[in-house]
Amino acid sequence: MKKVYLDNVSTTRLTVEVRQAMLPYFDENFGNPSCVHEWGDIAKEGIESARNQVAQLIGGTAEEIIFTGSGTESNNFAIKGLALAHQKKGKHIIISAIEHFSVLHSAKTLGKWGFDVSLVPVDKYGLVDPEDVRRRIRKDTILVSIMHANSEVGTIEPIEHISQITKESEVILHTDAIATAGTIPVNVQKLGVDALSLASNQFYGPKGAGALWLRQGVRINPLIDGGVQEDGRRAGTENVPAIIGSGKAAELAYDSMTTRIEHLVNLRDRLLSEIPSTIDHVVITGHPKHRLPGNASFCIEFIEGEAMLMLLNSKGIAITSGSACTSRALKASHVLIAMSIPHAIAQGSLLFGFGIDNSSEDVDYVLEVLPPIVEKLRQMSPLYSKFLKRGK
Amino acid sequence: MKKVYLDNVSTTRLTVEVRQAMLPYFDENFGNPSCVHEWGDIAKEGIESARNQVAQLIGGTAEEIIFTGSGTESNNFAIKGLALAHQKKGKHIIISAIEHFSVLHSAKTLGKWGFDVSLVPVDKYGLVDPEDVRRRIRKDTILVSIMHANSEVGTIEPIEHISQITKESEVILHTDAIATAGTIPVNVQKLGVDALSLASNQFYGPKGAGALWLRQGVRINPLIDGGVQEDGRRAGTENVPAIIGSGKAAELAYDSMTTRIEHLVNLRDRLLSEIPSTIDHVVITGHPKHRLPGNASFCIEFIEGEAMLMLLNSKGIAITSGSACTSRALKASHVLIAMSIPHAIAQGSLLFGFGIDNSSEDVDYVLEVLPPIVEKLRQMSPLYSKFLKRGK
Amino acid sequence: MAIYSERVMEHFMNPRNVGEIENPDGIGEVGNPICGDMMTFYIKVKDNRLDDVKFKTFGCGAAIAVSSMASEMAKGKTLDEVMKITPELVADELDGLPKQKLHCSNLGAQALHKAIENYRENHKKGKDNDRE
Amino acid sequence: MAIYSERVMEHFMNPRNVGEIENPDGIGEVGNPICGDMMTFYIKVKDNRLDDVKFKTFGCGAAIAVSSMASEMAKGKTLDEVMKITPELVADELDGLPKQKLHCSNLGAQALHKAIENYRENHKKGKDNDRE
Ligand SMILES: Cc1ncc(COP(=O)(O)O)c(C=O)c1O
Ligand SMILES: Cc1ncc(COP(=O)(O)O)c(C=O)c1O
Repeated sequence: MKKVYLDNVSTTRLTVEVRQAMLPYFDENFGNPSCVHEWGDIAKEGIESARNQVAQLIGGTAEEIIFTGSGTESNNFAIKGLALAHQKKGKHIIISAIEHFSVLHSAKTLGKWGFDVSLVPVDKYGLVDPEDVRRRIRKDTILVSIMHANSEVGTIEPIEHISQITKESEVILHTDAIATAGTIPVNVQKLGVDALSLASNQFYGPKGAGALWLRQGVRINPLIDGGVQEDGRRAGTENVPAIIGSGKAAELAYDSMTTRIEHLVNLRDRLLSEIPSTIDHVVITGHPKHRLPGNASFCIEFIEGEAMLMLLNSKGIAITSGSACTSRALKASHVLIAMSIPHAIAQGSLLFGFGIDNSSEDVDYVLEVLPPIVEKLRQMSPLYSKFLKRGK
Repeated sequence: MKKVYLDNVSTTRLTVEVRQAMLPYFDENFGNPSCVHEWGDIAKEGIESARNQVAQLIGGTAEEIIFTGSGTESNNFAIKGLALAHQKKGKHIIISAIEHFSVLHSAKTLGKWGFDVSLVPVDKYGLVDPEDVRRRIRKDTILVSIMHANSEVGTIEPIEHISQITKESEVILHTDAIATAGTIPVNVQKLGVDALSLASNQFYGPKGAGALWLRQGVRINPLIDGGVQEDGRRAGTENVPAIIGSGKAAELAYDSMTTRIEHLVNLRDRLLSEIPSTIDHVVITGHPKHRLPGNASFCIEFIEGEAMLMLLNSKGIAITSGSACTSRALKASHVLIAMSIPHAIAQGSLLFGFGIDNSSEDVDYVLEVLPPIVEKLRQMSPLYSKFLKRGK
Repeated sequence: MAIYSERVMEHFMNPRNVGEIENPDGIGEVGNPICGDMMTFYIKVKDNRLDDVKFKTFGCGAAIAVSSMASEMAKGKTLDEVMKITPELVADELDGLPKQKLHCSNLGAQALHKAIENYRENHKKGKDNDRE
Repeated sequence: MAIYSERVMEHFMNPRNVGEIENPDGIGEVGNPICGDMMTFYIKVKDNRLDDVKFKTFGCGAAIAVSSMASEMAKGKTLDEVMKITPELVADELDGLPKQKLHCSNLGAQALHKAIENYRENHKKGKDNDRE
């Protein structure tokens, strides 16, 4: 059976070069970077060169990169660590309504610790209005965190404009760039942010390798206390092979970004235009223009996402959905709901995430396989029969 | 040049089987375990079977295993997560004076958050007296954390006795078993603990793979908030290959524990007896009997550890030291100081950590190489010339 | 799908009794699309037995498999027997469901029971009329 | 060692001027083993110049390399020139030291200066005597 992986939003497959770069560190280069001997030196040199590669990807300096165990950890570290380090100035933070759970729930935890959290809404395209951020900034606001792009609907946020506002108010700005770093150009200076999260498994690097870029001089409290690794800001024996892999993946992403983007945009645009013209009652979610290159997201009306995923999987196609049934919490995606998409429609969420290995044939295959699946499920759907009888 | 790695305390080299088990997960099995498709399924099945392997290693059940990114993270999670989840009952915790920094500094952070931390002393062998724990338990004590063994001096603590006391007082008992799990028999039921930290890179598994075993029914607050991975207790895309590797390493450790221990004890005992008989003015640190099988630790008087490490390294031998100069904080090991070893002597700390790849020839080589190194440094040492002139 | 048993997958891929019944003797509708799943069961009753059962379901794989299995379990049974079909029985017949999907089996049993209650209500009126 | 420059390593592996001087003209002892490092410098002065310098050091690789380099830098220099040897100059000659090891270069310069002060004190007494 044909196999088509179109879930590069959830994670990506390591490129051969990345895997090759990592392998010696599972073998003879297995040392602990903190140690005073040759094995330690080799490991240390490896992670320092990876630090340079990651710094280069986002226009920062090596000393500003703190390696973590995941994008989620980077976000927790940023939100909690920055809030705790600056709480003397105030206890108010601002995030958007469509942040990833790792930001949302970190903010919720801060709420339990006596912080006050304001949510910034988004429009129907998932876009934050910078003026909405400005309106929420108070004397005691210490931190704003707005994601660079939302991976579920692909919308890219106007971080450059938001950073002008946070700079004026001298408030720290963090951005979750996990969906963008390594995929589209990300430059911390241009963005004007103070902290930025990224994760290597989003750009053909390994899992277990996140990073937080933190502008020189910005104080932060560690999330993970212990030894002096990562300059005392993130303790624990470094995951050397994963860090090496993230460095290599960053280098490759930096070098081939333009061609990668072009490739993805072609595939994405075909799907964005052809699915709605092949299947009735489809809503495109996310912004038409300010959009991640590999992201094609839809809601298919009258049917539910998980059932579609399962039938697509039976045809060898892997994608994801923001439906309530695919979430363990059994709630429709907070992102779609924040974009004012009705619950019933949000249930039909489908998210195609193209990657560098995908081809135009993959799009053909989706366009061949998806319509009969939609048809089969609609034939089973009481909502569809009601619609056919009475209209919406 | 001969190369002899004797720093298995800092980290160990992956066995071939472990590496082989991991490789497919860097390749075609690269999926995200949370996803509803074949790639997700394969990854999910992989980590669930690893969970069984790790559970078996320590006599727990798979549902009680929470995978983390390092031993340090497991300790942070346990100390902070348990303290925060049970703070309604009280805000007092007890740890030993020789805990790893990941426990000590987590407790320090709790101190900043309004908790009260008591330290239990150790005797000159590094042993905790359970009665010292009992004496410190108060009405508002919610958590005791005593390490199972100290990797720096090898001393194994009487956790079974301590757990009788914590059970009587209905206080949660956590043990940092990072130096023991996978090395000596560890059974959570026999130990009588409620939570236990372990890390796979201590037993020939990969870095980036720690775990916290948490007894069914014990509440804990997440350290890392976000998605529902690990039953909502540790968010973030799972580091699948590292988890797979930790499972395989756990299985191998479980199956070959007896032969491994025998091998290590032979090497260790030779060094423990022959170094003091070859070199004058040497102190063996740690307990003579209750001792990790691979651990041979000493203080060599009148000279400093880092200088010894560097000269040993120039001969291809890798070991570690608890001297102030090898620590970035430039403080002598808190473990040696807690054992009432004078600062000047603690400066001469040397720690040999044997692993399964070491042989009797490695011991021979150390015994050949170390004495002239000690001699060379003593010839440079003003302390030694003073000693020769006046005695100690 | 790793989270589902083979039987769930089999019923999901090839659901039995999908459709509607024209002029059914009873209809049971449960759930709503906001919560995620919605099921409508149609029944035809003959000699106090379910002569025919059909369903339409909006929902996840488990919801569809549950509907299919529940319809199979109910077909041919007496009304009282069908009222004894519990969520647990449906889930058991499917070789279990993941914890977070157990509510689907509730919906399946509920929808069946509702269809029967609906039939009985209609029928009771009939009976009452008969007695008069 | 990755943390050290090649010159540090070279001086550490082959330290110059290790030893003591019998009847030295000055002795400078700094540091103590509790803090980690201890250095003793011995000097011989001739025509206001350091005719000979020797040291003994208890400490890490950096401490030993610093002692060796400082002794080399001082040898043959006038007393005033030696007093101008700063920790930064020693560290520079070693192609730098890791941040956490910079205190070692302080110790090296201090020990040299102390040895000269010690010589001057002895010598002053001599001079004072001469003048009498
Ligand atoms: C925008 C964003 N933030 C955070 C995360 C969390 O990353 P992880 O699960 O790898 O920790 C993701 C994952 O896809 C993401 O897309
Ligand atoms: C007893 C003990 N606890 C905790 C740790 C920390 O482990 P890691 O640095 O792998 O996170 C170690 C590391 O050697 C250890 O020996």
